[in-house]
Amino acid sequence: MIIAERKPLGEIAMMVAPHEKVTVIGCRSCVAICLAGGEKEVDTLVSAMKLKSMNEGRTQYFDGFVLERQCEKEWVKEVEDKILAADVVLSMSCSLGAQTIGDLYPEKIVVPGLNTAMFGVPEEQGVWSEKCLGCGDCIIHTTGGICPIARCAKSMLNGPCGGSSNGHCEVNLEIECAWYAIYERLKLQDRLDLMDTVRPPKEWSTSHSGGRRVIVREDAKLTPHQIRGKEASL
Amino acid sequence: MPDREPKIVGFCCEKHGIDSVDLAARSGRQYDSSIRLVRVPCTGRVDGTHLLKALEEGADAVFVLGCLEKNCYYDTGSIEGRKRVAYVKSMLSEVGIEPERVEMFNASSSMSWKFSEIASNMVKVAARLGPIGSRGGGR
Amino acid sequence: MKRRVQVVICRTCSGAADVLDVDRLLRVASDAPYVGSAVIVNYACNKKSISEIVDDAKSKEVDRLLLVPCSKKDVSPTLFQAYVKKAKMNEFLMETVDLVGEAALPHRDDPARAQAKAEAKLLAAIARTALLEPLHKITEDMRTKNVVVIGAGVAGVEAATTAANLGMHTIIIEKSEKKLKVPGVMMTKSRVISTEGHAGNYSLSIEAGEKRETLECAAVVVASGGDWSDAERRFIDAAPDSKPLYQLDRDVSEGKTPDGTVIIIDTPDPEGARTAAQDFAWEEALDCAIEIRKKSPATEVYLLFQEMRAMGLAELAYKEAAGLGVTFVRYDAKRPPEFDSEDGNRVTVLDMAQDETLSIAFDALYYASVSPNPDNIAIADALRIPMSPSGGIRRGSIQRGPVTTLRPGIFVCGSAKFPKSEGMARLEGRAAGLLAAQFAAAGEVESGGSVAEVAPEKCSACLTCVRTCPYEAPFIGVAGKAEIAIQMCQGCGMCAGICPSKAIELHHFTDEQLLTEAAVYLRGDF
Amino acid sequence: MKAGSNLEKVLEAGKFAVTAEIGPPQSSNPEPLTHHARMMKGSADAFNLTDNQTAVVRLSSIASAAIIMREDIEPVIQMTCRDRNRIALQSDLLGASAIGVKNVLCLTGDHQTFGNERAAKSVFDFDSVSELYTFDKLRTEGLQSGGTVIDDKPELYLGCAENPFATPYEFRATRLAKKVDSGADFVQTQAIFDMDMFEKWMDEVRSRGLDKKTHILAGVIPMKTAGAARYMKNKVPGMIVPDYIIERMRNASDAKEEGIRLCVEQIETLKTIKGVHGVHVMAVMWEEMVPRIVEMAGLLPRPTVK
Repeated sequence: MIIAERKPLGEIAMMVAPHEKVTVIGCRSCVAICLAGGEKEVDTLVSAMKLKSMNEGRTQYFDGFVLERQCEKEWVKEVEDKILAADVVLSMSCSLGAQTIGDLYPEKIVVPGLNTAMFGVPEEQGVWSEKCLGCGDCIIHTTGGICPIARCAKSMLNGPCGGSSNGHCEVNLEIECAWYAIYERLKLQDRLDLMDTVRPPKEWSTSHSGGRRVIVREDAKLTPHQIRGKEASL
Repeated sequence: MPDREPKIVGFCCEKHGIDSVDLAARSGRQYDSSIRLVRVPCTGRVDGTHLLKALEEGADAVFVLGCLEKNCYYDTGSIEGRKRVAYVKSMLSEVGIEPERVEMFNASSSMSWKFSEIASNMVKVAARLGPIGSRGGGR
Repeated sequence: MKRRVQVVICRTCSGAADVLDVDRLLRVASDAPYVGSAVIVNYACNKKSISEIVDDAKSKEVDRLLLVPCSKKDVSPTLFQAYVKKAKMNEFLMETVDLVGEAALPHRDDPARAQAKAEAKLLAAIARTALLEPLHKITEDMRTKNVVVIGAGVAGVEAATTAANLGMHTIIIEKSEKKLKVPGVMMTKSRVISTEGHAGNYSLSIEAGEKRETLECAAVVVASGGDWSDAERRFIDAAPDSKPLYQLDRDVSEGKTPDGTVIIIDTPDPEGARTAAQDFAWEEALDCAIEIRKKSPATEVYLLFQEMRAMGLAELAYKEAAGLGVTFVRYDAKRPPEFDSEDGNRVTVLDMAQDETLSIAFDALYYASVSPNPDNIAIADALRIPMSPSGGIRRGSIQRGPVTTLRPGIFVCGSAKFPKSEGMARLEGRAAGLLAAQFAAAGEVESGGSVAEVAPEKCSACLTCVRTCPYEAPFIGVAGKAEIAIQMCQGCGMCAGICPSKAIELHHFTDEQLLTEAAVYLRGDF
Repeated sequence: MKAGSNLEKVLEAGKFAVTAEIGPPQSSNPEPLTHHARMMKGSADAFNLTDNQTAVVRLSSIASAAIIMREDIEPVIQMTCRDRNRIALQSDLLGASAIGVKNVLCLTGDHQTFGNERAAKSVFDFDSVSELYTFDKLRTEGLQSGGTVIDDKPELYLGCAENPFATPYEFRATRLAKKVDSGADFVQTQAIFDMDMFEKWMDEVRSRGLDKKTHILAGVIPMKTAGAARYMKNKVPGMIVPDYIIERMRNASDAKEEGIRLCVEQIETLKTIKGVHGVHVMAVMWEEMVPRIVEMAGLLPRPTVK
C-alpha cells in the first residue's frame, strides 16, 4: 500500500498561513492504515493548528473531514460544499487524494499535509518499509520474490555491490542488503543458478521513465453511451 | 502575570492513578485546587486529541496519570499512554507551543506523596507559561 | 431517552470535611442543564433514603442518577443494586462523583476555592451523566467446574489440593512421567498446546503422550516451576553432587544433616548470565544453616552470596547463624566463585568483606535459585499470556492479586514467575488454588458493559487494535472489519485510544463523554 | 589486441602489471593532475582517474584523462552508473574513445549518500554488469543498448572492480564470473588486507578458470595512521582489516613508514599468489608515495612492451 508521513506542522502552518478558512481532509484508505492521515490524525492536526492560531492571537478557522478514498472523485464530491467553502484545502491523504481534489476543483488551492513516501509494507506496528518502485515490469519470480529494484539502493540487477557488509546495505547498515537476501532465499529454494545469469540492461520504459503512465482496460471502461448527464462532461 | 488561577486538566486512570490521588487526599495532603481530574479507565484510553482539546478548551496544562509501567492494571496501558503523550508533545513543539504543558506521570496506589508532587509540578508549569496565547502573538 | 438527571447529595458524606457548603451545591445542581431533580439526603447509604430517592426519581421522571457520596470506593455495591432494582434503572446510568476526595480534603486550607472547584466538578459530572448510555452485561454459565493446573511441582500440587478441597474438579497437566497421589486427575507426559475461549470457559488443547484431547475448564493455574534439571547440569562438572536448596531443607527437616563442609550459594549461575540471585531463599538457607550447626556442630557451613537480604524477622536468623559459626562470604558477581573438582571439590572465592581469597574444600553444595523453565515459552504461547524478560510467566498487576496473570481466570504461582523457595512456592500454590476455585465456583462469568465497540463503516481494518490489545479482544471479522470479542474485552480502551480511523469507542468512556466532562470542568473559574 | 593500450600489452605479455590511482581535484584547476602525473610517471603501467569518488563532485574522469595524457601517461577512466543513464554513459564512452582513451573501468559507483551531494537523484540505469555488457557489445559489434549499430566501433580495454570481502562471500567469485562473461578484460580488486580471505576467493576464482579469462590486479592501500586502519575496518562497508594490521600500525614508532612497509609486504605476498597478474595501488591523498612503494616492491622499472 501507499505509505505516507505527516509533514512537520511548521511546514503545514506555513502553507496555510495566508488563508483564513482551512478545510482539512483525510482518507480512510492507505494513509489511515499507515497512521498518517486517518480521522485521528486529522482531528489531532486540526486541534494542534487551532492551538497554534490561538497561541499567535489570530483567528484561523480549521475544520476536518475524512473520506473513504480521497483518490476517487465520487468520494471527494461528498464533501464538495466543505471544499468550496474553504480558502485552502489541506489534504491529509497521499498526493493522489490531494491531486484528485485539485483536479476536480481547479480554482481551489490544495496543499499537501503528508509526504507520500513509498509503496511499502508494515513490517510491524509502527514500522514500514519500501518494497516496490512501481517499475511496471515485475521480475521478482527470478529473484526469490524479493525486489532488487526497490530494495537495493542502487537497483542492481546482477547481485550485491561491494558494499554489502555482513548482509547489510552500505547506505544504511540497519537495512538488509537486498541481494544478500535474494541469495539466501534462492539458496533455500535451491535455485542459485538464477544468481549466475547475466541480466542485460533493464527495460525502464515501463516505469515512469517512459513518461506518465495511464492504464486503460477497455472492457472495464464505460462507453460514452453509458455515462450519464453532467458526469459525461467531467 | 496571568489574571486568573491556572487551569490544569489531569486524565487519570481509575486504577493506580486515582488510588494514589485518593490516598493523598486521605493522608491529608494538600495541593493546589487548579487541578481538574477526568477519570479514564486506563491511560491507554487517552488519545492525543483529548489532550489537545483540553488545551483548546482553556487548560494551561494537561497531564496523564497512570499506573507504573511495570504494574499497569491493563498490562501495557501506561506504556501506550506514555507514547500518546510523547506524540502530542512533539506536535506542540512543532506549532511553537511549550511541550512541557503536557506531561505523563505514573504512580502506584501506595504512593501517597506522589500526587501532590505532580500537582505542584504542573501548577508551576502552568503559572510560568500562563494561558496559551496570553503573551500575545506567540513567539 | 429523556436524559434527565437526578442529583442526590449525601449531606453526611459531602459535608463530612466541613469544607463544602452542601446547600450551595444543591442550588448549583438544581440550576444545571439536564437536571430533573436535585435533593439532599442525610445518609445516602440507608434503606429509607433509598426509598425516598426512588420515589423522587419516579415522580420527577428522571432516567439517571448522579450520586454525590464520599468516594466511589466507599459506596457499597449493594446500595447501587438496591437503587437500580427499585428504580428499574440501567446500572450504567448511575454515576458517582467524589467531591470530598477531590475538593474538600485536599483543599481544606482554602475552602472558598474548594467550594468553587466542587461546584465545577459537580457540573462536569452532571454533564457527563447526561451523556451516559444504558449498557448491558452478558452472563454466561461456566460449562465446567474444572481447574487445570499446569505442573505437578510443589506449587502445582498445592494449588490442585487447595482447589479440590474447595470442591473443584482439578486436572494436573504434568510433562514428566512422575506419579503422585493427588486429588482429582493427573495427566502425565502431557502439555498444553493451545487455548480457545475465554475466562470461565477456556478450552485447552492438550497433548497427552500420543493423543490430543480437548479439556474444558473454568480456570487455569500455571505452576511450571523452575528448571532444576538445567541448574543441576550447570554444576555437574564443578560439583557433581550439587543439589537445590529445597533438597537440603527436606533432609534437614527429616533430621538428616550432612557432614564435612557444606556450601550454600545463592544461584547456580554466579555470573548471573541466566539466573539472577534469589531473594527469597535466604530465610530457608539461614534456617538450614542454623539447624545443621545445632544438630551437627562438626559440619562447617559457608553461605556464598552476592547480597544478603534477610529482612524482617529473618534478621534474627542471620544473627543466630553468625553466632553459631556459619561463615558468610560475600562475592562480587563480576568475580564469581570458581569451582574445581580435580582433587576433591574446591571453591575459590574472593570474600569482599575481608578482601581475601578463600579456597574452601567442600563436601556438599546447595544452590538457592533456578533458571526459568524453558517450557514457559510454549506455555505462555499456548495460554496467550505474556512473559517477563527473565523468562518467567509475567504476573498481572498487583491490583489484580499476587498470583494473577493478565488474563482473568489464569493464575500463576511458584517459580513459574521467578525463583521461589519451597515454602513460598507452597504458599503461592495455595493462593492460586484458592483464587482459581473461587473464580470457578461462581459458576457464571460476566462480560460486556463498559467494553469497546467498532463502528464498521469507519474501520480501515488496519490491525492496529488487533496488534495493540493485550487481551486479544479485537479481531477481524467476516465482514473484513475489526470486531471486539466482548468476553475478552477488559474495558481498558487502549484500542479506542489508538484507532487511527476513530472507529472504536469505549462505552461509558466515549470521546464525547470525556471531552464534555473536561470542557465543563474547565469552564469553572477557581 | 582489443585496444592496444599499454596496460593491455603488459598484461597480455604476461608481465606483472602495476596500476595506480589518481584522485582528480575538486576544482577546475588541472595543476594537481599534471603534478601527480609527472611525479608518478614511469611507476605504473596505467593510471586510474576516479569518477567522482565516494560521490564527491570532482573534475571529471574523462577530462582528467585528457589532461594527464598531455604528460604522455596512460589513463584508465572510471565510469560509474550512479550519475549517468545509458545515453550519457555511451556518449561519454564514445567521446573518451575519440580523444584516445582506451582503458575503461566499469563500476556501479558509491551511493550518493556518502558524498557531498546527498540531495542528488540517483540514476543507476545500469549496474556494473549491464554497463560492461553494453560496452562490450559496443566495441565488438558496434551495437548500442537501444539497438542502433554504429560503424566506427570504439577500441576499448574493459575492466571492472570486485570486492572479495563483501557478503555473501560465496557469491563473490560468481559475481566476477558474470563480469568476465560480460566482457571484463581486467579486474582491480578492493584493497586487500586479509590475505587468507583473499586466497580463499582466489581458489574459487582459479577453480572456475577465471584467472585464465581475465587479469586480476589486486588492490592495495598504504595507510598513514592506525586511525585510518581502524576507520577502514569499522566504517567502510565491505572492507576487512585484520586486527594484527591495526596493532602493527599502532605499535609502530613511525606509522607512515610502517604503512609503506605493510603495503610493500602485501604486494610481495600478492606477487606469489597464482592468478594475480598485477597490483593496483590506491594511495588516496598520498599519491607521491606510489613510486617509492613500487620501487620497494621490486616492480621498477616498468616493462616496455611493443
